[in-house]
Amino acid sequence: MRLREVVVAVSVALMVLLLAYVVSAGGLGPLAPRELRELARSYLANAYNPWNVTQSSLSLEAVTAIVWDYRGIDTFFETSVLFASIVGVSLIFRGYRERPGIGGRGLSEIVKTSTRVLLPLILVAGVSIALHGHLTPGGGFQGGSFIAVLLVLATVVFSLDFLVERGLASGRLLALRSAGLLGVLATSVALLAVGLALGIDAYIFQNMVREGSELSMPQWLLDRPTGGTLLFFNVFEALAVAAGLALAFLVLSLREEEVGEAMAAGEWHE
Amino acid sequence: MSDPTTFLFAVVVLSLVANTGISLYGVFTRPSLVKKFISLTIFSDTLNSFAIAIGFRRVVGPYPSAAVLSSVPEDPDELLAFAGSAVDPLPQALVLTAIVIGLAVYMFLAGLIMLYHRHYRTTRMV
Amino acid sequence: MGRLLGYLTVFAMTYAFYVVFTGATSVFSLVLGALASAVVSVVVKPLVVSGEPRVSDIARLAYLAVYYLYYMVVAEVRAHVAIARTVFGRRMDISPAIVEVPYHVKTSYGMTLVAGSITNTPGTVVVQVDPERRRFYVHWLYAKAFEPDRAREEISAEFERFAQRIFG
Amino acid sequence: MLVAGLLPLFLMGAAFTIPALSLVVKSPRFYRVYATAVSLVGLAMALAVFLETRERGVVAYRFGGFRPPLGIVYTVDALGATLGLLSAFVLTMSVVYSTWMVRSRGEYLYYTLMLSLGAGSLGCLYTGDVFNLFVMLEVLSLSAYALVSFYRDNPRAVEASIRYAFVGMVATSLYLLASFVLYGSYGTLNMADIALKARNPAAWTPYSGWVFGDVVLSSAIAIALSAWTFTFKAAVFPNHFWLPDANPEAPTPVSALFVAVIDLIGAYGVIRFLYTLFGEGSAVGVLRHDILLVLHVLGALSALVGAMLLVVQTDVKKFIAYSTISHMGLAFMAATTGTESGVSAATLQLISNSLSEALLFYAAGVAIVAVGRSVEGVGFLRRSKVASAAFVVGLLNLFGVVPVFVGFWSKLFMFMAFLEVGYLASAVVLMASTGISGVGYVKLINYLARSTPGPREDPRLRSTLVPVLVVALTTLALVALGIAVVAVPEVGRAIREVGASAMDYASYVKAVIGW
Amino acid sequence: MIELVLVAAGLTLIAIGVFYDFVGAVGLLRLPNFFTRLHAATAGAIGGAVVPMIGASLVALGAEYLGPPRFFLAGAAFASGLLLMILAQAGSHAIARAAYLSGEAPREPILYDALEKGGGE
Amino acid sequence: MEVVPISIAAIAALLSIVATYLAVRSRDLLAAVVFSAVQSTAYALIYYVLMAPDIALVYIPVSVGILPAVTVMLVKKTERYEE
Amino acid sequence: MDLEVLISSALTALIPAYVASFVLYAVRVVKGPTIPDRVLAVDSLGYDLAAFMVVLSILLRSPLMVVCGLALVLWVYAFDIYVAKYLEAREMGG
Repeated sequence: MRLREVVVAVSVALMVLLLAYVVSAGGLGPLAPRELRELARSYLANAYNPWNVTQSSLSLEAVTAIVWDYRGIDTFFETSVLFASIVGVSLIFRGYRERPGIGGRGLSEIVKTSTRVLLPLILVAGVSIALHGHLTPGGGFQGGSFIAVLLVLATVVFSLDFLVERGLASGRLLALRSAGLLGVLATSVALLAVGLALGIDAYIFQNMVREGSELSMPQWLLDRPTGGTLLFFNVFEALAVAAGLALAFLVLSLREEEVGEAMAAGEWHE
Repeated sequence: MSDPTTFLFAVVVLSLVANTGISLYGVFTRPSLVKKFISLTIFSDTLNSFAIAIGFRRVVGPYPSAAVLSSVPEDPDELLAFAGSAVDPLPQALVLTAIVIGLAVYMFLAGLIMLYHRHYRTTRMV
Repeated sequence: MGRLLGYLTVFAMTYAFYVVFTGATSVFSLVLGALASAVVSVVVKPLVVSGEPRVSDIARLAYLAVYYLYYMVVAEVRAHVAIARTVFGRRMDISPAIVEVPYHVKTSYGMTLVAGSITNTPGTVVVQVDPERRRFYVHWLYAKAFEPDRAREEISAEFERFAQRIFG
Repeated sequence: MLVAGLLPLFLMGAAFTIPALSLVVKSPRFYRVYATAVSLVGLAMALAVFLETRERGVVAYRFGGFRPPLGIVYTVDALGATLGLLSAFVLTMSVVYSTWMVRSRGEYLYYTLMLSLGAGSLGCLYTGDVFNLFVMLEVLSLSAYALVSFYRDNPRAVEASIRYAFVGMVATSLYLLASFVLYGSYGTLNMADIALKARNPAAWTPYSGWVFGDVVLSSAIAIALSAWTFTFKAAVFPNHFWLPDANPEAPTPVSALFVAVIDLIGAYGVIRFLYTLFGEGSAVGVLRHDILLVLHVLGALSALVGAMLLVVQTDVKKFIAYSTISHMGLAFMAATTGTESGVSAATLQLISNSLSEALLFYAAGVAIVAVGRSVEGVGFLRRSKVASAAFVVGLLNLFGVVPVFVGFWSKLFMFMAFLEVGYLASAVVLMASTGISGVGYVKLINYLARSTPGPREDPRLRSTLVPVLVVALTTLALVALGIAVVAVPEVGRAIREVGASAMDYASYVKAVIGW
Repeated sequence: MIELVLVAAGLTLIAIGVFYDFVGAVGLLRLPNFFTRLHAATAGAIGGAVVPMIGASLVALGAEYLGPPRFFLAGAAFASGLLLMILAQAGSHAIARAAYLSGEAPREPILYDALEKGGGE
Repeated sequence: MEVVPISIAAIAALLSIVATYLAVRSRDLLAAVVFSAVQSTAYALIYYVLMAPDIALVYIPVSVGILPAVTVMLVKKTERYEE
Repeated sequence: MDLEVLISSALTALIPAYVASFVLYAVRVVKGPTIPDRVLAVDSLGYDLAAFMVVLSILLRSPLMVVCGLALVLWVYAFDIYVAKYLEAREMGG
C-alpha cells in the first residue's frame, strides 16, 4: 500500500508542478490581464444589443445570456445529466415506497416553527431570483437550487413523514420535474416548430431575429426586457431543478425500513 | 511579480493548484469511500475556481464589475464602456454548467455508496 | 372566510418580503412578484398556518413593531455590552448554568418568539424545550438564580409579556 | 443541417418523456415498444446525416442561429457521421435486444438511460465545440455508471460501478481542465477556430479575435490531459482496468454498448484532437509527434496485454472485454501513425471491432441466460443454428485471418499503414496479438463444439426470436460490410475518405467559419 | 443632508458590527467550553451580522452614486438581516440541543444543570 | 484599490488550503464534512471577490446546502470514522 | 463624490478587522475540539462573511451582488441543522 501511495503522490505532484509551470509561464495569457479575450468582449457587447439584434439575446445579464442562449445546447444537456442522475438514483432504489408512520419526529419545536416561517420567504426569494435571471445575477439554477435546498431543509427539520402527509411525495415531485423538463424542451424548439409550420427557416434554440429567420420571441414584458426565451427557460429550469434535486434527496434519505423493503423483494441478476 | 496585485493573484491561483494536488491525493489514497467522495467534490470545485481565475481581469478604473448591465443602455457607447469594465462571462457560464454536472454525479455516487455499504457493511475500498 | 384570511396573511407577508428583497421599482417585478407570491402562498399555506387566524392582524403588527423596537434597543444592547466586557475582561467572571424557565404563551409561534428572543440576546441560549410541561431549559452565562420562577423574572418575563399580546 | 442538430435532442427528449409517461402508463411492454421506435427513428436520422455528409462533405449546424465562435455549432464530417451511424445501429440493436433480455422492476428507467446514453454518444460524435464535448461525455458517462449498477443486488456490480464512477469523474474533470486551458490560451472553444489558430497563431477570426496566451505550452498540457481522458474512455492500457470490472456486471445489451460505443468515443476523441485540432503543421509541432508515439506504445502494450489476459479468462463476458481491450489497442496504434491510411484503418478496425464484439455479446447473452457466464456455457448456443453460426462469424472476424470478413481487411490495412511509416515493430505486435488472441478464440470455438450441462428454467428461453433476429441482423451487417469493403468501390472510397476527412482541417474550418 | 445622516448612521452601525465580529471571534477562542461559546457566537451573529446588514442598507439608501440598483442593495441587505434574526436563534438552539442530547460536547464548567435533574425527554 | 479585494481572495485561498488539507487528513468523517464546508465558504468568497455573483449564487446552495446534507446522510448511513 | 470617498475610505479601514476576526474563527474551526465547536465556528464565520459580502458590495460598487450574502446566511443555517440532526436523530429523514 505504501508504494501505491508514493506513486500516486509523485504523479499528482508532477501534474501539479506542470500546471503551476503552465500558469506561471503565461500559458493562459497573463494573470489578471487588463485586456479581455476578444470572445468575451463580443459576448459583453452583444448580450444586450438592440442595435445588432441578429447576434444578441437582449438580456441584461451576460452570463444568463450565454448559459441559455449562446450555449443553450450545453445547458440543455447539462440538465439532462441531472436528469440521468435522478433516474439513476431512482433506478438503484427502485421499488421504494414512502411509508408514513415509521416515527419521524424531526427537530425541536422551535426549529420547526422558525423553519415554517422561513418557508414562504425563501420560496419567494428563490422564485424572484429565477424570474429576474436575465436582469440581476441569478437564473433558473440559482433559483431552483434555493428552492431545492429549502425542500431538503424541510425534509431534515420536519422528517419525511410530515412531508409525505402533506403531499410532497416522490410521485408528485416527478410530475413537477417532468413538467419542467418538457417545458425546457418545448421552449427550445418552439420557434423551430412555428417555423416548420409556417414554412419559414428557423433554428433550434432560436430566440430573437436571426440571419435567415424573421421569427422572434417577445422582447419586452411590461417595462423590462424579457430576453425572449430566457424568462421561460429560467422558470422551467427552476421548477425542474428544484423538483429534481428534492426528489433525489428524498430517495436518498429514505429510512432503513423503506429501503430494506425495496431491497428485500429481491431482483434477479445475471 | 513587482506589482502587488499580480503577486496576490498568483497566490490565489497557485493555492488552487495546490488544492488540486491535495484533493487528488485524497481521492486516490484514502480508503474510505466517503472520504474519496469529499475529496472528489473539493477537486472539481478547485478546477472550477481555476476557470473563474482565468476569467478575471483588471481595469483602469477602480475595480472591474460583474457581467451584468445594471440598467437598460440608451446608446451603443454604454455597451462599449460595459465591455471595457466587466469580467469575462464565458468561464462563469461554463463553470455554472460544470457545477451542476458535478452535483448530478455526486448525487448518484452517494446512492451507490449507500448501496455498497448495504452489501459489504463497510465503506472501505482500495 | 377564515381560510381566505389565512391565505391573505401568508400572501401579504410573502409579498412584503418580496418587495423589500428585490427593492422592486419596476412594474415587471411588482406584477410577476404578485403572481409568484400568490402561487407560493397557495402552496405553503397548509404548512405555515395551523389554526384559523383572527381578524386582529393589524393590531398584532403594531405590537410586533413596538416589541421589536424595545427588544432591539434595550435588551440587546445591554446583553452585548455585557458579553463584550466578559470576552475582553482579564479574568472571566462567568457562572454558567442550565436553568429551568417556565413559559405561559399558548401557540407555537408565541413560544418560538420567546425562545428566539432569549437565544438572540447573548448570555442566554435555549438548550431544550419541553412543550408539554411548558418549560425552557436555558443555558445562562451569568446565572443569578437557579429557581425556575426567579430565573423567569430575570430572563424571559419581559419578552413573554409582548409575545402573549401578539400571539396569545 | 437540421437533422444532425436534432438527433441528440430528439433522443434526449424521448428520454425526458418516459418518466412523465410512467405516471400514466404502467405496462412495461409499452416502454419496450416506445424505446424501440425511438431508437429506430434515431437510426434513420443518423443514416440521413451520413448520406448528407457523403453528398456535401462537412456539414455544420448553428444552434440558435449564432455565428460560430459565439454559439455552438454541430460539425459533422465523414469520421463523425460514420461512427455516428455505427453507434446508432448498435444502440438500436441493444434496445431491441433488451426488450427480450431485461425483465426487471423499473424497466422504463432502464430504457430512459439507454436513450440518454445514445444521445450522449451521438452528441460527442457530432459536436464541434470543446466544452460541449465535455457535457456530452458526462451525459454518456453518467448513463453508463447507472446502467452498470442496474443489477443492484449484485455486490460486484455496485463495486464496479463505484470504481468506474470515481475514476471516470476524475477523468472527465481533467478533460474539463483541458477545455479551460484551451479557452485560456486560444480565447475560443470552437473546434474549427482552435484548429485554425493552432496552425496559424496569427490568425484572426470574427468575434474571437487573436489567440491570447502561449499556444504551444497550453496546447501541450491540454492534449496531455485530454489524452488521459480519452485513453480512459477507450480502455487503453494503463486505464483499461474499468472495462473488465464494469462490463461483465452490466446487463448484456449494455455490455455490448460499452464495447461498441463508449470505447469508440475515446478513439474518436484522440483522432479529433490529434488530427483535426492539433494536426500536422500545428503549433504543437514536435511535441505532437512525441505524444503520438506515447499513445502508439500504449496502444501496443494494450493490444498485447489484452490478448494475453484474454486467453486465461473463464468468464465469457470478461473474455470479450479483454478482446475489446486488445482490439482497441490495435485501433489506437493505427490511429497514432499520423497518416491518412492509418486513420482509415483505425476507423475500419473500430467498425469491425464494435460490430463483432457487440455480436459476440448478443449471441453469448442467450447462453448466459440459459447456463450462466462461464465460458463452457457457450456450448448451449448449438441449439440455435443462427446463434452458433453468428458466434463463429464474430470470433473469426476478430481473429482476422479469413479474407471474407471485415476484420481481416482492417488488420491488413493496419499492417500496410504500419509499413508505410516504417513501424516494423508495430507490425510485429499486430501479428503477435493476433496470434495470441487467436489461441483464445480457438478455445472458445472449441467450447462451442462441446455440450453443456442442462439449462436452467427461464421464461425468456421459451421464445428466442428477438435475440436471434438481432444476432442475424448484426451478422448480416458485418458480413455485408466485409464483402463490400473490397467488392463495392464506393464503400472502399468511403472508408478512405474518413481518413482524409480527419486530416483535412481546412474544409472543417471552412464549413464552420466560412474561410 | 439626509443622505449624510443616513450614511453616518449606517457607517456607525457597520463599525459596531465589526467590533462585535471581533468580540465573537475572540469569545469563541477564549471561553472555556462549547455552551459558553454559544453566547459569543450569538454576539457574533446578532451584533456582528444583523447590525452591519441594517447599517449597509442605510448606507446604500444614502449613497446616491450607486445608481438605481442601490434600492435593491438596501432591500436585500435589510431582508437578509431580518432573516438572520430568525435563523441565528434557531441554528444556535438546534446545535446546542443536539450537542447536549448527544453528549458530544463536555458540559463542564457548569454550576447547575436543571436538565440533568429530571428535565428533558 | 484593487489590492484590497484581491488580498482578501488570497487570504481565502490560503485558508482553503488549510481546510482542504484537514478535510483530506482528518479521520473523523463528520469533521471532514465541516472542513469541506469551510473550504466551500472560502471558495464562495473567492468567487465573490472575482466578480462572479452567478457562480457564488449557485455554488453556495450546492456545496453548502445540498452536498453537506448528502454527505452527512452518507456518514449517518455508513460509518463515522475512517479505518 | 465626497460621500463616495467617505464611504470607501471608512469601509476600507474596517476590512482588516473583518479579516482578523475571520482568521480567529478559522482558528476555532481548526482547533475543535468537538464537532459542535467546529460547527458553531463555521456558523459564525458564515454569518459574518455574509455581512462582509454585503459591505463589500457597497465598497466594490456592485449593488447587484448583494444576494450572495443572503444565500450564505440561509445555507450556513441549513448546514447547522444537518449536523444537529446527525447528532440527535437516528436517521436524517426521520
